[in-house]
Amino acid sequence: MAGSAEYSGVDFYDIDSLLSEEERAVRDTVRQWVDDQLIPVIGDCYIEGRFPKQLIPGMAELGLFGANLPEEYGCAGLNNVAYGLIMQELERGDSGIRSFASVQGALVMYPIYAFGSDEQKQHWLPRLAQGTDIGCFGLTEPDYGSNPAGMITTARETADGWVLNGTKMWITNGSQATVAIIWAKTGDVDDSSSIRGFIVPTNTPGFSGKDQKGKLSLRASDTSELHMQDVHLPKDAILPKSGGIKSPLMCLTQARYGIAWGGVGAAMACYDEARRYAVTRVMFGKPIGQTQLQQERLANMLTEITKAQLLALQLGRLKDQGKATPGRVSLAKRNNVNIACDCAREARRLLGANGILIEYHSMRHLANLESVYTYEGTHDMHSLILGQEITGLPAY
Amino acid sequence: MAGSAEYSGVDFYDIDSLLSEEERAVRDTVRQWVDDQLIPVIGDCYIEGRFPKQLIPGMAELGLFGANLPEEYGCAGLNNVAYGLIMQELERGDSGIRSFASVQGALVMYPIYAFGSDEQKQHWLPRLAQGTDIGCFGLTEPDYGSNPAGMITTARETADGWVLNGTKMWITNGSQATVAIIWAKTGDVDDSSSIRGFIVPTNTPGFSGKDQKGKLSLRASDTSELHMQDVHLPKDAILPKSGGIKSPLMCLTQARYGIAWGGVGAAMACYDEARRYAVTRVMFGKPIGQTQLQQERLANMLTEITKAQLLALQLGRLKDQGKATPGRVSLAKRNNVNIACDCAREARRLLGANGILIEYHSMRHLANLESVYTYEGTHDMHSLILGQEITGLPAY
Amino acid sequence: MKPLAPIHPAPLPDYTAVDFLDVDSLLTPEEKALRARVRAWVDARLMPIITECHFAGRFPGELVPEMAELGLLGPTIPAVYGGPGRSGVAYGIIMQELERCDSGVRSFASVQSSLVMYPIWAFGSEAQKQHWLPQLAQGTAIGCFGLTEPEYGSNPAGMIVRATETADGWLLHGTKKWLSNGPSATIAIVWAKTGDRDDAHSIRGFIVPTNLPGVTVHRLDDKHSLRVSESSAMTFDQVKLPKDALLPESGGLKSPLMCLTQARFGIVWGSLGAAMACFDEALQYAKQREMFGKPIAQTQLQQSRLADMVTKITNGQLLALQLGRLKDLGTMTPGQVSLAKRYNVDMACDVAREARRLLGANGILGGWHSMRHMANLESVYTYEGTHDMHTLIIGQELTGLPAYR
Amino acid sequence: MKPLAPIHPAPLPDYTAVDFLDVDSLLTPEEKALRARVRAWVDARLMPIITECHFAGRFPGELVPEMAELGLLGPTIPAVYGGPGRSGVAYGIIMQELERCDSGVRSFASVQSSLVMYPIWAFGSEAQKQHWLPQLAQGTAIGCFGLTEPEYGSNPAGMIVRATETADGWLLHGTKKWLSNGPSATIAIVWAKTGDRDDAHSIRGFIVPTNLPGVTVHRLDDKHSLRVSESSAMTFDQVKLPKDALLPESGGLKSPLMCLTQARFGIVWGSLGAAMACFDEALQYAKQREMFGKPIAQTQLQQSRLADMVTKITNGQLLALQLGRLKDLGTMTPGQVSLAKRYNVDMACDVAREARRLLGANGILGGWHSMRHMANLESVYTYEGTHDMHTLIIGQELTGLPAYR
Repeated sequence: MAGSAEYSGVDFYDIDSLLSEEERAVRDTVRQWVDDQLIPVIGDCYIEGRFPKQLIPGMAELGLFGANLPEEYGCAGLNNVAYGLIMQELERGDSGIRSFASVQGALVMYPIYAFGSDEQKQHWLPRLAQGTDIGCFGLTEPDYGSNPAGMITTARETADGWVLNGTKMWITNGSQATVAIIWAKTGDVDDSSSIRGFIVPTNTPGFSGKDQKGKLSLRASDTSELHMQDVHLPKDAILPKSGGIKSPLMCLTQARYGIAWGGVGAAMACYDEARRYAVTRVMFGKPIGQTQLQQERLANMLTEITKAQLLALQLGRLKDQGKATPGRVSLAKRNNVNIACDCAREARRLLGANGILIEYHSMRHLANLESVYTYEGTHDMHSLILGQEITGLPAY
Repeated sequence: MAGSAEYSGVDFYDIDSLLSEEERAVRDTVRQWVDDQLIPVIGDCYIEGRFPKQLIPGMAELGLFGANLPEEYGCAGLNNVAYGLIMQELERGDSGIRSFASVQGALVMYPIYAFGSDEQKQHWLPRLAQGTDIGCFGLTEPDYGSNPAGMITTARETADGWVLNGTKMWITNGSQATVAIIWAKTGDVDDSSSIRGFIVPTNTPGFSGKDQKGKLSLRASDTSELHMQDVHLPKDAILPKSGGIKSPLMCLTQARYGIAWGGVGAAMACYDEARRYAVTRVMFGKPIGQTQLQQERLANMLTEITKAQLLALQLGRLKDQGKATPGRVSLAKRNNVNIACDCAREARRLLGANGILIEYHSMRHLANLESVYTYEGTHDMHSLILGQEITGLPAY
Repeated sequence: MKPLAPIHPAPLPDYTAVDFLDVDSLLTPEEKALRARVRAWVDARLMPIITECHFAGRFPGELVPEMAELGLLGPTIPAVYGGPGRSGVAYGIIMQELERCDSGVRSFASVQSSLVMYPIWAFGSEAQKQHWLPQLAQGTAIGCFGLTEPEYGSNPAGMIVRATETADGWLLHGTKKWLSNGPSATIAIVWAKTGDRDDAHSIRGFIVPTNLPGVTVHRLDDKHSLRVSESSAMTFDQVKLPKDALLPESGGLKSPLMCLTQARFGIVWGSLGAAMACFDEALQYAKQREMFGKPIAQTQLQQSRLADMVTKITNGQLLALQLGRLKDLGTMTPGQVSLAKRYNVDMACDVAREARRLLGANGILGGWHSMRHMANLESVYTYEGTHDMHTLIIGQELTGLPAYR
Repeated sequence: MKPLAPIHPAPLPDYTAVDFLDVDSLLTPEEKALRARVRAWVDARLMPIITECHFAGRFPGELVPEMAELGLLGPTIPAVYGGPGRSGVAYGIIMQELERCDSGVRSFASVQSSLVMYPIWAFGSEAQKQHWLPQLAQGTAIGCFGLTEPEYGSNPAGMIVRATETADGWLLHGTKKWLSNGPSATIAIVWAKTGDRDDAHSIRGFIVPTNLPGVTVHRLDDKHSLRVSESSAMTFDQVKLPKDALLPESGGLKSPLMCLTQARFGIVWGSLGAAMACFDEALQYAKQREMFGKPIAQTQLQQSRLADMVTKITNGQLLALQLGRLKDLGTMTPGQVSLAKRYNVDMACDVAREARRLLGANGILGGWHSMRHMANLESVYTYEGTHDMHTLIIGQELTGLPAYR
């Protein structure tokens, strides 16, 4: 392995032997696509703060959007482990690309699939799977980050439909989306049980979005604010089976599941880069990989990655059995993103001065992962979700 | 679970579903035995610095010695996962008891099984399995801890056998053993390829052992020095298939494997104690388990334990497939003991002032695990073993 | 099997106190002289017996007269009450040198000085001061401090021990826990509510001779930690106290907390001494111990350990000294004491653990000191305000917002 | 979709420098006055433009004259050479205040002062000092420092850049990397071997005008870190230098290492400034930001973050000041500088990361400063001796044994 040019993954505990033929095939296909299509352009996209739109058709062709949803809706119908491996490989390239796929699949297609009418599913899912429509997910508001139940966006029922008013923030894909899943209160502002989901074409009058500029993280991904002023929607814009804060939280559980895998991919990318550098960079007449301090760095990274891989896989198997409880998902999201942050930082440091240049990947991952650490439930929120599950006592 | 009296293990990721009926049955049997036989006496044994000899017959009856060796030699013939679960449960009680079983099985019975003649196997293995003979393992020397290849103990061949001279240190079970596996150089002091193993009855003239007193750790386990002055042995005392430093290192790999599981058991015991205490101990009018700081402690412990369980299990499955390479064993020993040390420390701290009293278990584990951190390859040595495997470059 | 002589670890050179950033240049000649005197006494009298005392769980009471003669009991108490009237920094230096040997010995001096003599000096009547302080300074009387109760550790305001005023004095009833020095104590400073169960303002301090009827001391043995210190619980069964048992100037929870601030200050310095002892042991061992044909001190991993240790100790030294100077200026705040107690004890726990690990297998033997310190410091981490409580004290001072519950 | 006004984060109060342990009481009125002057200038001139400069990757060269006027360039250079002749502590304070805004700005001043003016002052001829120091102090000349080479980072002794003596001067040939200020530099202080490839004793310093034929500057753009600082590589293709380009008093690797010691001293203070900026931002944000109906500053987890930050910063403040006092006493050793550089930069990295995290999603936006500091400090962690190299420098000082290879 040492020194070879091609990325070949990290598998110290023969975890491949726990994957099916199909799962490995999916993983290898996406890995190859990332090598061929994403890696060559990601550096420039990141520096310029630009999402590589041109890659969307290729991703759709590979069936990466909503890959764990049924084929009858034009999706790949993969199991959750294969889906997780897709997220792992995409984030090996860049967290922003994985975020794009997460939003499209887990936060837009999933709620339509889970809470939508047959008509809605038939209409939207194939278009979203093909990437002809791009979706975004409107839940978070400026003053209600960790506490979405407090949202103040409202949906007022009228004779012929609904009128939405409010502002959403931190919306990935927001500015390029053709459709948005918006969560709003249909009752009193303090009645979180009245929260419902709505399918909102972004060209509806009164709906506007704007990119948040000046990001130091996820620069190859679009993050936007959405503003809704008297947005009139037909009756059938509502997701009929959605109800209460529980519905958007179910979407977040889907997305967090993918993030648990994505974190592993980012950590693998950093470890691989650090290892290659360590065995080739010569200082004091020998490779720095031969010094105890750098070997300790690498040993710690490999250990954390191996454990994170096993966590993600077991979580995936549980998910396929319907046993991926929110607490279990929280544990893996919290751990895997946290160790990815640490691996990225240690890899950056092993790379020395070169580590701050864009041609190396670790510091880009380091910066990206700070967003991942915070979104979809901050690290601290997951501590408290786990804490409540352990003790039965809430401490928010 | 919260507050319930009976220890019920820790399994947040439904890892039980990955175990066979038999594996779970073995685990539950040992767990029950530890609750009934060991827990009630361990506190006094620890304070008095006494190994609970009286438990040996019971352990033998359960087949805990060399449990992964074939039945034809009077052993349980279990797979390596079941064997690992035994170590986990024993160390949930006390690292000293697990150490006793590790030495008997992995460091005495295994080398006889792996390097011994048929006669030696037939003679010794059943007696050791039944606990009618107790064994110890003589490799480490005062000045050659992490570097056993440097040993200076010699075995000189004579007309009618062998003469051993030298001193061994840190020998678990040393003072009560009826038989010792002694590693010595049959050639020059700088020729580590001449290292061979010998079966030495401890009542052989010239052989003496003495307990190392004043231990602050593993107080319920005997640790001894062995001294050999012109110890005459018959020709057939040698383990015929042993040869070079590789042979004792193979034994260490067996023992380290068991330690990787044992560390999980100790961590589970500490977590369980801390969780029970947190939900029942009231301060400022509510359980301390309802404060964010203690929930973070518990969440971190549960996360580390879950990962360590998955590591141990995957390593066990690999071992049953003959794929548990020394590097893979090093990763699990290093990680699982390290997180056990941290869990024990955090649990001790959550227990507050009460945590320093013997009636609580966490601080006993904390002290024990410091020995486990160091023996069978220190944490740092495993960093460098992994580092070499990663980089292909030695940095000892 | 016949016995044989134990293989002893290579003897290490005498203790050398690390001073990487020339912090000594900030000390006065008097402070350095005092430190040298105490260090010499510790080397001569305490170090030779400490391991045996630890395993036996015995406090070396026979040395109390010498400690008194050296002025180690109530160092800051003015001469008029039989004390040496030393500065806060001098007091800190004494605690550093005592804990360099063992936290339990330092705890004895802390309790006598900060939790018994200080409250009598700060809250006592002239008669009480005249009567008790000289005896306590001479060590002819030993004191202990009763604040914590079984169910009220971090939250002493909740205490349930009660002192009811009677015609001719007070009736004291209830149970206190975690009283160091209890078994050998002549008197206990006991904090009790004189009013309602929920009225923390009614908390007052009392001087309680331990030989009074109704006072029972329960030793807490079988400890993993502070085995040299005598921990105890104390029950008061309708104990009759004279009127003048009350510390007249004491009032409310504030009074015992003022005592804790004094004790915590001593811990800031003491834990530093323990860390310095572990570092010195680890450094000397690393230079002597050879593996793979060279001293382990020449490997990157052990040098990394040592560099981390010396950095933390240097931080602790500068924190302790600045805190001491502020104390002597009279501007030291409880929050500042919390910061230093929290950091110094935490860093000492880490230094002791890493030293233990550098010592390898030998590190678990009683002949070496680091693991004893490591075990002792776990108590120090918890007592006089747990690490977490100090986190929240600092947090409140920074944010103005309480987050205890 | 039509645009709409961005939602701005709630504006925070002005910068308040944290001083939990009254370290200010150890500063002179002059030192405090200097600090106030620099801080006010940073607030007025640098803070308003720094985010834009960072994203644009632009060094605000237009402010150099003002920096010179404030005496921020070569603060310790004596007046006879046009410098303000300030103390080491004063120099540190300046670096602290500059890096409170941005590490790149501080780097500019560090290079000019410690790596260009210092070597001319320490190793230069009287003529060189008279000619260059005043221009550099006034900022009419900008300097850079050429020591590191592409293949020789932590091991400068291995350098291959060579200066061959000729009849009428020197011929300089080779490539240097990581020269801050390179693109705008008038001169470069270049270190080259005048003897054999393996003769580190033959290393000498040269003053090289960057407009000489054969000198080429390559900008290093597309950086994640220190985007405000102009990094570069420089190639010297048989560059002809006059005899008097040589720094006559320079000799051996010791000379450039002396320069690095000066620069590292500045980093000790600078990183502290960055950490203080992040802490202040986090604290103010935590008090304003409400979640679940109360300020996040009232949650235990965020108070724990803040308590850890303020503790590390207090350690850093005491380390920096004691180091500065030793520097002004003339007793400061390189090992002591290594300890403080290693700790302060490492703690600043941690403080910046935790501040970023406390800021939540807002923390990734350029309008907030902590994440910019977090990215900058990764360079600081690596340059002027990586964290690991300082580990081994300290280790060697403690053990007497080198473990670099």
